[in-house]
Amino acid sequence: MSTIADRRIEDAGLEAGIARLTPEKIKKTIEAVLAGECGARLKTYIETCVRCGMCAKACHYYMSHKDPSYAPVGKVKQTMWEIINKKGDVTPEFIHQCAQVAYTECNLCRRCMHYCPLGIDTAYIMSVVRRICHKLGVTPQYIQDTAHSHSATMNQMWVKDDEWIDTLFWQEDEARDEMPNLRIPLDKEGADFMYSVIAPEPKFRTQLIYQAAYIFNAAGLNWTMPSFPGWDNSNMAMFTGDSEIMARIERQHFEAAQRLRVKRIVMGECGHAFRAVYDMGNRWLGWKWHPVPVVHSIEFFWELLTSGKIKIAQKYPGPVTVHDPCNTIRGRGLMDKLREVVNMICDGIVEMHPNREHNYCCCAGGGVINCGPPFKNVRIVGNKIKAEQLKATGVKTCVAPCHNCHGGLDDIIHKFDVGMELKFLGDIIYQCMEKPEAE
Amino acid sequence: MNQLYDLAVGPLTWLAIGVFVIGSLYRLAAMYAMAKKKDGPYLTYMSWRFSLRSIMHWITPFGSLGWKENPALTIVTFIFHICLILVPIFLMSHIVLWDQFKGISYPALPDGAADLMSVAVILACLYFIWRRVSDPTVKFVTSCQDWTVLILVLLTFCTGFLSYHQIGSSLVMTTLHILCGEAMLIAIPFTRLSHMIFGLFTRAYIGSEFGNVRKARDW
Amino acid sequence: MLKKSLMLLAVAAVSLCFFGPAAFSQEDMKNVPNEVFGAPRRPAAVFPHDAHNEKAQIEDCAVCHHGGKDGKMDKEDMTAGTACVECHPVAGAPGQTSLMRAFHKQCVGCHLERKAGPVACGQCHVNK
Amino acid sequence: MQAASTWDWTPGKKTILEDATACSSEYEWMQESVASPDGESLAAIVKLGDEEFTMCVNGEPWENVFEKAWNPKYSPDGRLTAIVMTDMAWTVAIEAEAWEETYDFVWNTSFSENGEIVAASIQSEGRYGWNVDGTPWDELFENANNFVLSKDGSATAAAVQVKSLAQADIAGFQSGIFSVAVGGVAWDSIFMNCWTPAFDATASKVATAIRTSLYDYSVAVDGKAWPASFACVWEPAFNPATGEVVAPVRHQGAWGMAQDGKILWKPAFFQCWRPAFSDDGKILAAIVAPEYGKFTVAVNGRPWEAMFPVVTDLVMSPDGATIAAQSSEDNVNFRIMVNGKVWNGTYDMAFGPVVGPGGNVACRVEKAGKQAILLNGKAYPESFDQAFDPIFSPDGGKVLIRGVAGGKYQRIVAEAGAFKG
Repeated sequence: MSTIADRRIEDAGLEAGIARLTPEKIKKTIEAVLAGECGARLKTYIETCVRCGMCAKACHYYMSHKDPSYAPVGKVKQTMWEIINKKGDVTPEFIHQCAQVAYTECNLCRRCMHYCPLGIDTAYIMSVVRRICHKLGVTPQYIQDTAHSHSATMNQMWVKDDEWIDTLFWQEDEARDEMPNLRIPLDKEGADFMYSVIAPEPKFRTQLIYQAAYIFNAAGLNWTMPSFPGWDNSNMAMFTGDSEIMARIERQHFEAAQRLRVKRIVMGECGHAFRAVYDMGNRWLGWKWHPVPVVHSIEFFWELLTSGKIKIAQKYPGPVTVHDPCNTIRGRGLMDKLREVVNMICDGIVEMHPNREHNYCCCAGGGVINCGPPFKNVRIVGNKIKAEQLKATGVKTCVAPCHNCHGGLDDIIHKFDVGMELKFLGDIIYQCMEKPEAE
Repeated sequence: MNQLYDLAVGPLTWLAIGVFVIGSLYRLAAMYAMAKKKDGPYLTYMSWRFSLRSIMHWITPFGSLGWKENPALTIVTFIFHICLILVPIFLMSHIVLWDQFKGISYPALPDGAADLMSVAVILACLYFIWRRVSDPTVKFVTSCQDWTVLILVLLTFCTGFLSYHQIGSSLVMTTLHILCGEAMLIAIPFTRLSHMIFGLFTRAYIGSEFGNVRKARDW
Repeated sequence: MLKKSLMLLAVAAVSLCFFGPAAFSQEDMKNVPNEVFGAPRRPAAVFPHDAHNEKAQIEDCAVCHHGGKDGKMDKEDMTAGTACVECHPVAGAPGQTSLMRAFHKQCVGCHLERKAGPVACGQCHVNK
Repeated sequence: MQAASTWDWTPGKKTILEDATACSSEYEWMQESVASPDGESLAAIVKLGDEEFTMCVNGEPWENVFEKAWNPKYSPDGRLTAIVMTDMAWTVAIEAEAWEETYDFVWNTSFSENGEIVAASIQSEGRYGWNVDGTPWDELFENANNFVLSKDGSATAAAVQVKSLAQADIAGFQSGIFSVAVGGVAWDSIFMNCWTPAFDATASKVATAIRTSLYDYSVAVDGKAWPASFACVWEPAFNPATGEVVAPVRHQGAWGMAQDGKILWKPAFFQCWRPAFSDDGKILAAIVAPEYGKFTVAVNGRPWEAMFPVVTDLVMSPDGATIAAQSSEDNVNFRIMVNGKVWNGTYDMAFGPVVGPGGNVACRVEKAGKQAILLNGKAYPESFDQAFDPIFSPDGGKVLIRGVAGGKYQRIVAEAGAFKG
């Protein structure tokens, strides 16, 4: 049996953060967060947890290591219980441990909620720990950098105002080689939907913008993208515990859609962005539901396929397996639509087990992959169970409609020699659809 | 001893029941007030339909992933809780006391059944103790309070069992039994046993979030 | 309290002169008779009538064998010879105290009051 | 939009274009059209051939053709602009004439209220700033965003990055790399973040929302931060009469309004943003949420009774007598609210109310795919496939309606009596 202290990892952000702390500052900050921002939820969760340990099997970290300190309740014990028991009288080194547990050993995937008879939301408790760490300035360097980027540019990757537009023009040009009359309509007031993406798309995965533009043009849709900040739907501030920046990003995103007078927001294949827009940002801003309907790509592709707006010329060969991203499955219940889409575009599905709401996490989400290289190995080794799950399907392709899941799964596929190819829905649809120009 | 018995069966009983009822009501009211003040937005997502849907799944043995994946614990937990609640309420000896002191009477469990159920609670407690000692995950998170409440339940049922079977001094055993039971009642609002008061609400809340907002199962 | 007890004693002493013979007719009694309950779930309560009364210094039958009317107990009214169940039916009804409750109140109530005698279940309902 | 009395205000309908998509040159495609403020012209970007884009105005293309063109906009004084690219260099074309200066990128075309000044954001060799009427800032910055042009167009500002930052240098960022540059000159003071700078009525002072540490938010005026800091702040605004600065602030989990660092509206709202003043500075309105999920408008701190899940597009007449906004539920059931009263109709979309002289309120709305113009809650009988926002005549008595119906682009001057719906 180990504890978090036995696996301390050096990170520039965490080290610099704790170096600035004093016991007084820690106590004051903790008290302020607990008294000012936490209420009955945290209190009942902490008090009524009967320490039964049933949640252990929910967590991929635990299932991979079989170490009690990785069990959800074990993580709470090493962080929040201690904080509350000691009334905030904890050391800077302890805060380092809290940060390491909360930011890098919990994906906030909420799988443990399927294990707790009392319905204790461990992901929420971990979020509170992150909030405290944020308030203490103890956050892993790389994810903090993305939060800074969000604050300064309203996107995750320091993409400047013009670079975004320029990238869209570039992808438009590229795609016109294939579909000469293709357009990425900027700022088209009153369009049926605004398409928003995460900043890694213009930065690294531009082919996804290309593909989306191609699919939307082929389907003859009335769509738009904003030329101004608000185009990025990702939100790492949500994961650092910086609620204020989290909300500022979401306000910008929703106001972009409102300014363009669109009917809906359609989001690319990203999970955490969906969580931020669908479930988190709106609440902090005071909107009970989202002011503009939010549709994830899974659901949107389902609409396009079932309405016949796009048709599949030839299904993607060979059966595939389907990875259920936590934020759109446990977070939005799109498991049936995901399967219907995959069945419409692929030669059948070999299910992983467990699946749907019970699926194991990719171990990248919740900001964990964004904490960067120092924590990469722990994250990969901590998801052996997922690699085994993938392997057991025996198929060569895994459909994962989420950026973070791609990152996490890609890593374990390499580490554990799973020999599997990862695909976005958009990849397959673009590849297999009937292409108007091809005729 | 008679005097202690008198105290236990008289004033202390009322004290225990009073603390349990008023304490529970107070804690519920205080928690609700706190929820309204500080978790107000979250309360607005509460839904009867999804609350009940979630509760129904979780009070069904093997009705959720957690139960399915922990079969032994599930069986023991359900037997434990059912017996723990039914025996004190429907045990003839307890009803007789209600009858004697308050003239309240209602049908009782057959003695044999009640005896068996008490044994089940005792065995369940022993299982829990074994788990807390031998399962590293549980051991890792077990604290003093977990032992206290577990021992309290075990002692209450052991002394009850011994009194019924008239092993040892009847008066001493019965008095001990009553005192333990009262301690347990008093502990409910102020220890982990408060999951008895709050459990349904935490379940209902997460059921509402999953059903109402996330459109997904939470079991 | 003392005054009341003295009064009671006086009444008991006077009563004894009149009703003494009837009281002594139960010399063989070892248990509270429980046949009337049909299938009793506990052994009959141990109750050596004479020894108990001697030890408890009860001489007035009416202390236990009380009478009553309209649901009100009447300690003046001596009812020895009348079966308890005649006034206290096995199944209690509104305004009537059930037989079991009557027994429990009678015995345990008195024991608690006097701080003497068995009070816990197993002390009277002794398993064979 | 500033209406001119020189425009044709004769009531009645005029069909400007029989075919709104007509163009005398053959084109591959035509993009979304824009209507001139006076309604006499309709323009759209057309693609004439490979790397040949231009504007087509009332069926006639500009003589100049560009490799790319985007963001067509009419200035308030009726000049048509577009951002265009030639030989990989970007600039702004105004009435077919491009600025001589070109840049690596141009975006965010902006106008003074009277339309005389045209400005745009520029990037040149990785440096950022404003260009006003063809003249760039003397100094450009490593990054600039949150661009703002004063109402009169005389001054420009933006949040600018004044220090370089190494990759993932979180300490560097937290020590501050942003400031506000006014007219290309950055303040001496540096903050972690600067957002939503705003000019005062005389275009001589700038206030901006700032973050001084990961958790301390405040407002800086001309580079000087308020002494007080808050849990969060939104966009500041100058009182046009007194020069005081207000900003929505978050304190102990609730939103209120602060003025020069002191609480003006007690923080009791779930949300508070978009502060707006009347010209005399006596009326301050903002969008607020008195309860979770229930939004409305608060005037001098007092919320209207009517509350809706979403409220946007707060506008106020200069005298402050008329305050309007629109509400919606799940992005449908749009309603218009004026001074706390809610108009009867509900719509699939509303495009923001417009307040005219005399306190009349007009709004473009959409229902079942058809757009219509409302005046004080009543609809003009004709509906359009595509309409543009209504414009009031200078006296406020008439409304200029512009729209495309049945393929025809029409210009209608409607008197108040014509709105019967």
